[in-house]
Amino acid sequence: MDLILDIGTWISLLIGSFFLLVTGFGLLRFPDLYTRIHAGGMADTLATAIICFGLALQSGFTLISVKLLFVVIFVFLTSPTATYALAQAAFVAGLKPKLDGFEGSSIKPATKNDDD
Amino acid sequence: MEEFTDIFLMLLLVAGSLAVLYVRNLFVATMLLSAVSFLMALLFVTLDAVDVAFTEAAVGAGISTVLYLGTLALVGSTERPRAKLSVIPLLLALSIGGSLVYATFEIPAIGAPDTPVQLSNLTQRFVEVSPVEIGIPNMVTSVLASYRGFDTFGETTVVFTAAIGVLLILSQKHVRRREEDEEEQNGLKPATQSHGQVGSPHDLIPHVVSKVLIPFIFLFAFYVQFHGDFGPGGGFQAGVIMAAGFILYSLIFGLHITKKILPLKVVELFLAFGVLLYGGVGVVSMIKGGNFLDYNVLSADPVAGQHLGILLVELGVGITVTAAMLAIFYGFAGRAQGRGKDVN
Amino acid sequence: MTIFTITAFAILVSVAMALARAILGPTAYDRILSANAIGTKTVLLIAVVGFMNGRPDFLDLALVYSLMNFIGTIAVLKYFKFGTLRGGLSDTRDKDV
Amino acid sequence: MFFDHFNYWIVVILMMIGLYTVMSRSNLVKKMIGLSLFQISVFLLYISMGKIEGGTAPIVSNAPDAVYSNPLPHVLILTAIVVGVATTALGLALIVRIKEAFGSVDEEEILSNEDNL
Repeated sequence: MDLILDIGTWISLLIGSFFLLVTGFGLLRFPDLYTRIHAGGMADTLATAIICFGLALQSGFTLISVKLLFVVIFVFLTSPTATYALAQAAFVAGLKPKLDGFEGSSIKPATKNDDD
Repeated sequence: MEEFTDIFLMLLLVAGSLAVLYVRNLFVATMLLSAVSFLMALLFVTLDAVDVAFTEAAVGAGISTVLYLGTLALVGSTERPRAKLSVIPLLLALSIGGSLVYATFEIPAIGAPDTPVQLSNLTQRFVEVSPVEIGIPNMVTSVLASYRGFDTFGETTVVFTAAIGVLLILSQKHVRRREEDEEEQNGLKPATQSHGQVGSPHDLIPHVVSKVLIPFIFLFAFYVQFHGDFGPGGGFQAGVIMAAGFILYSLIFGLHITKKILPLKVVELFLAFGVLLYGGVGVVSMIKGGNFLDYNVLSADPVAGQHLGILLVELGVGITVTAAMLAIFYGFAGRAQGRGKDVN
Repeated sequence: MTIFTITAFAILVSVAMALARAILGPTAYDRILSANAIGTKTVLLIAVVGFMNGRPDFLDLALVYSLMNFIGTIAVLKYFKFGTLRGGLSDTRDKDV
Repeated sequence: MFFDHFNYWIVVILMMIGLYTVMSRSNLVKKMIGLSLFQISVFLLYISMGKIEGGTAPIVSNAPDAVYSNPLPHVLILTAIVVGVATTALGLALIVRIKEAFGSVDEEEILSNEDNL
């Protein structure tokens, strides 16, 4: 039984580490803010959930697992909210997404009328 | 592996600090300072100082960032570029740093068990006797609230005084300078810039998420306050987290509504009440025949007395810190002129 | 070499990448994003280091981190949108007064 | 060993960065940021001193032969952090008042403005 749990921890932590590296790489290599938000907001949250699951396998049904669950719920709620608000603020402020082949295209940031 | 983590984190720390020094935009410097603070707190965790990491995370990355932003909102975020090179400060800093590095070779190595710090009688007392004498597992809390209770009382008073000072400085009436009035009359600087995109329906998500989170933040603050005897936590941390909950509420729903829930007068009352509670415990212990802040006499059983004393003292600290942080935040946020119709 | 060590290493590398983005980041929004990302990774690193040292009962810290990270990001965004920390995130006068 | 004093060197480097920021930058907010960096370096110095090899956090654990790091530096720094943010707030409040009174937060600009008056 312990072996199965250990293997589960190994697998989930490795997958989580992979996603974390993807996050870092994405933050560094993606061309503009809106694509980087995907790396920073989505992969991070997924990696948190997977890694915390792997750690919870090690601790079993204790207070530690409950706290891990709280961490996951907290990150699951706050991280996407923060990145969403960030993207919205950037868009409203007039930061244009980089669109391949559409330099100076008709896509404009939201104006007053669009919002009300 | 642990050494590797430490060294890696410290190199990141130095890189972050250098970036803080070199960027010209003060807003960027604030963001980097918050990242540096996060890294610092991580380093504290690897150095076994969980309580300190707790505080640093709550204070350095949360409250202090908000304070700097509040200041930048009032004074502007661009730093004037400098013409002349500052050679003398660089030389001075380098020479001081050089002599300090030379001095470090005389210090015992990190983590050696036979350094004066570890061999001192105080350390042995704190580590070996305190779990029996005070009866709580968290040595940091027992040293903070019991052995060094007098010192902590002083620190609490400093926080109290600083909050009073900020309120005094920032609640003065804003005397407008002549140039400002002239600029406004000439139409150079309109009093309220209309920014348009205020209050879009897209703000609904932060609203709802914060509404869900805020009760849990308060609950967590109480947990940190009363669990501080057994795990990392205590009055200072709980106070900062509590204040952070109110600050989040204020950021999302507006200062005017927060002030309706918790008026400045009430905050000031709490500010004084916390210090009074701390001092009151000391006075009661004196009346009961002990020394100032000697909790042994508070109850028939010395250990139970210590428990009671630490609980009350930590509560006093928590209340003072909450009120102080909130008073400081009210001071900064309330002074803002802002732009757009959002400012109520 | 345990799995916790490998994970901690991966987290550290990705923190370094995020810090690089924070230092390079052309717009201020990039810097906010990377500060936020560093915060999330810190939460994970605390959890993993706790298990690595065999004392995993300090997860309260991780909770504080994620909370403060959120508040910091919201404050920054508000500062950016309105240039002040005073009012609400949106116009709440009509509904609540 | 090379890494025996590594923490202290980092402390010195951070301190130098903070000191240099305070001395060389004329913007008052930047000076406060420099002071914060300086403060952080002092925190690290104290916490490094309390660390013991193979030790664990000073909270009684179930392990019988646990070695605990020194709790005293932790207590000192814990209070110092909170006091530090309170005093930083006081400094920032003064900067806000300076901006309102002189119209600038740049040291040299304020000095030259005073000369003109």
